[in-house]
Amino acid sequence: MSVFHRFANPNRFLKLTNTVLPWISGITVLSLLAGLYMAFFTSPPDYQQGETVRIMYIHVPSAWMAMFIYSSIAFASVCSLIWRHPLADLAAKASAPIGAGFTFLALATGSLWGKPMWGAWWVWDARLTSVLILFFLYLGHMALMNAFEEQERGNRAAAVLAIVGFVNIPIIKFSVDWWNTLHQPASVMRADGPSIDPSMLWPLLIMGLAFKFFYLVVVLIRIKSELIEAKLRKYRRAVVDNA
Amino acid sequence: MGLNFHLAESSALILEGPNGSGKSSLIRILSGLLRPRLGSLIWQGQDATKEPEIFQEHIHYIGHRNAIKPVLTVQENLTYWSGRDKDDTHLDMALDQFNMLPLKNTPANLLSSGQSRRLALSRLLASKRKLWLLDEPSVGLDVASIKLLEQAIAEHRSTGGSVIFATHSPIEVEAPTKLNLRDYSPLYNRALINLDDEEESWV
Amino acid sequence: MDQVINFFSMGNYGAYIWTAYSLTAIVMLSLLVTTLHRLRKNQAELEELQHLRETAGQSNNKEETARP
Amino acid sequence: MSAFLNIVSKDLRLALRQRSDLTMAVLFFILTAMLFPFGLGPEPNLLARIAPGIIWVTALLSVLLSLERIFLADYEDGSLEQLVLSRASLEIAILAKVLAHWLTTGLPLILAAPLIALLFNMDTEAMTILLFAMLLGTPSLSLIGAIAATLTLGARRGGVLIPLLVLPLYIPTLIFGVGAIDAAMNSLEAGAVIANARPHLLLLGAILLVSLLITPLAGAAALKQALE
Repeated sequence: MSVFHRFANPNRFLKLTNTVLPWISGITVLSLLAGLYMAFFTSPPDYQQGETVRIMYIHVPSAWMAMFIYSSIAFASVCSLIWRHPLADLAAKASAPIGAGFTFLALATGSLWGKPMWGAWWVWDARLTSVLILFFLYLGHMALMNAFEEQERGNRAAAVLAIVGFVNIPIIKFSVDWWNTLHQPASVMRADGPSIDPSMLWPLLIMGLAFKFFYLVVVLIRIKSELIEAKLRKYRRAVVDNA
Repeated sequence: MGLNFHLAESSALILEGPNGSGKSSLIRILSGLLRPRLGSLIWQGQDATKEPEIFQEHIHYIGHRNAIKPVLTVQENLTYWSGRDKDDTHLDMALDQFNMLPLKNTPANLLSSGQSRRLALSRLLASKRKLWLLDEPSVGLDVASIKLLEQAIAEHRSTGGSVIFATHSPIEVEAPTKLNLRDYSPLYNRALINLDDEEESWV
Repeated sequence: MDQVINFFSMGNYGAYIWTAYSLTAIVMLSLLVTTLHRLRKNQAELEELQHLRETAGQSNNKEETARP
Repeated sequence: MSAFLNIVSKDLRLALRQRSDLTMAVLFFILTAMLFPFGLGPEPNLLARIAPGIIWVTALLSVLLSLERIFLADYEDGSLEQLVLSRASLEIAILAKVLAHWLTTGLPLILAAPLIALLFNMDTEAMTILLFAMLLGTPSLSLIGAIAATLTLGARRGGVLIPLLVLPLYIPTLIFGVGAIDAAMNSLEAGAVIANARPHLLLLGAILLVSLLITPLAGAAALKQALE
């Protein structure tokens, strides 16, 4: 365990972060620009849904990120509880608000897409409900993490919650297959290959890439910030102890 | 770093030190409630740092709080944690040792703080464990009751048991080992602060 | 000109599409901005403290000066 | 096994001595449900139509009110430390405490449910399904709630946090609990009642099994870290 700790020591982590940050920021900006261009200019309107299909290029990546970030938090939580690696706690703590943001976006853009297509802002079907639950899980995770005097206790409690809440992820993923719902079934990530035209698939994938790198950029900056805060706390405590 | 001790059968270890020096934390680590950040616990030659269950059935821990349910009677409170039958004579003997037998059927919410502490201590005798871990056992006890506690400790040691306790007020025991945590705490020992700073630590 | 108007009206679904995109922009930008803002603040505070520590170390009077 | 029964009997005895705890949840359940006819008007068909939802939602809120007491008192008076150190495995101890909680909260709610069903004009068949659904569903509510109760021990504003953590996780139980009764009420032939409600009841059973598996593990992890 101590080898593991020494390998991922905070200074080395900071150094690594500082070298990769400019690169991944560049990728984020480029892929975002390319994705937006393709979403608006090269991809055709859908034969059924018309221009509204362009909401898909932000709605679907947001939903991917909502699940991806939650899964990452759950994975980090397992690492945190088993190996007690502080980086895992920091990563979980830094990820939660970003995940909550993307979940909110998935719900909001979905609603804006649903109104013209289904004629309703919201329907209580399995997919929408389970994503709404995911949003509340994020909020609960964040609240629990900050509810304790000692940060470490908050981390542990939130980690347990994240793992318990993970049962929701497969429910979200398969809700469209298990129940007959208004929401359309998966068209990209399916076992027999994507069922969507390349002219729409490419902008979607590139936007997905952009969102993922955006998450990476923000989460790394947040972890960096958390590390500095930990250092500040330590200094302040040393002052109290010396007094 | 630094702190290292072992305890033989029939011995007594007294933890001393000013407020905040880590007496309670050390006792909680020894009981397995708290996981140490560094270092290890060895129980009869077995490394028990990760699996405190190995030795937890041989210890009895009494912390600051008495784990007494106010709506239950003295006897019911004792019976529950001893794992014995409520008619077991051991229970009466345990209560008698701490002069609680007359209060046997009193609801615990009527007890004074000293009486509650004595009830918590009588659990030591009811459950017969090898090692007692006592955190400030004498809080709230009058002089006579401290004498009763000293007697109980002496008897426990005469049958091969050991005891570790943290205290601020004097508790007389025969041939104790004493450990003053002032020297090992970064709060009171400036040298340790600098050491800690040089190490690259996360939190 | 017509092309531009056509583009923004998005087959009369412009209101939905542009709201969705601007909402996304707002959320992502505010995530980024708050994150950067916090980093700057923490970095400044850390530098200040480290500076204080160094001067305190020189004057051998940690308790007095290190208090923020 | 003896440790399990020991904990259950102690918690039951504690609940019986403090009778207010025992009656509070049921009273809350009945009183809240009785508010709806005042708010929605006394039209019998409407009431019968919305009865399943009202009974489930109010039952869920009543359980929510009582969750904090499963572990908080034990945490505050030091009993929890003794429980962790005692010979019994922590997972078993948690299941025992949850069972005691269900016996003092879920079971009284089930017993009170027919009364409310009568007041809301539910027919007997739907009522039978309601009882089955509650029998399968309320233990899950206690189990899932126990996780939140252990997680919030020692937290600032723990009582406010519990609903935030627990309500999202209660939604599936609510959906299938209400779904079972709705399916029963909507079936046209008398013989189809059970068949229609079956899938919902099976899903409630699945939720119960999953929470039976998760609660001891998550609860034990949470309790250990709460005492550090």
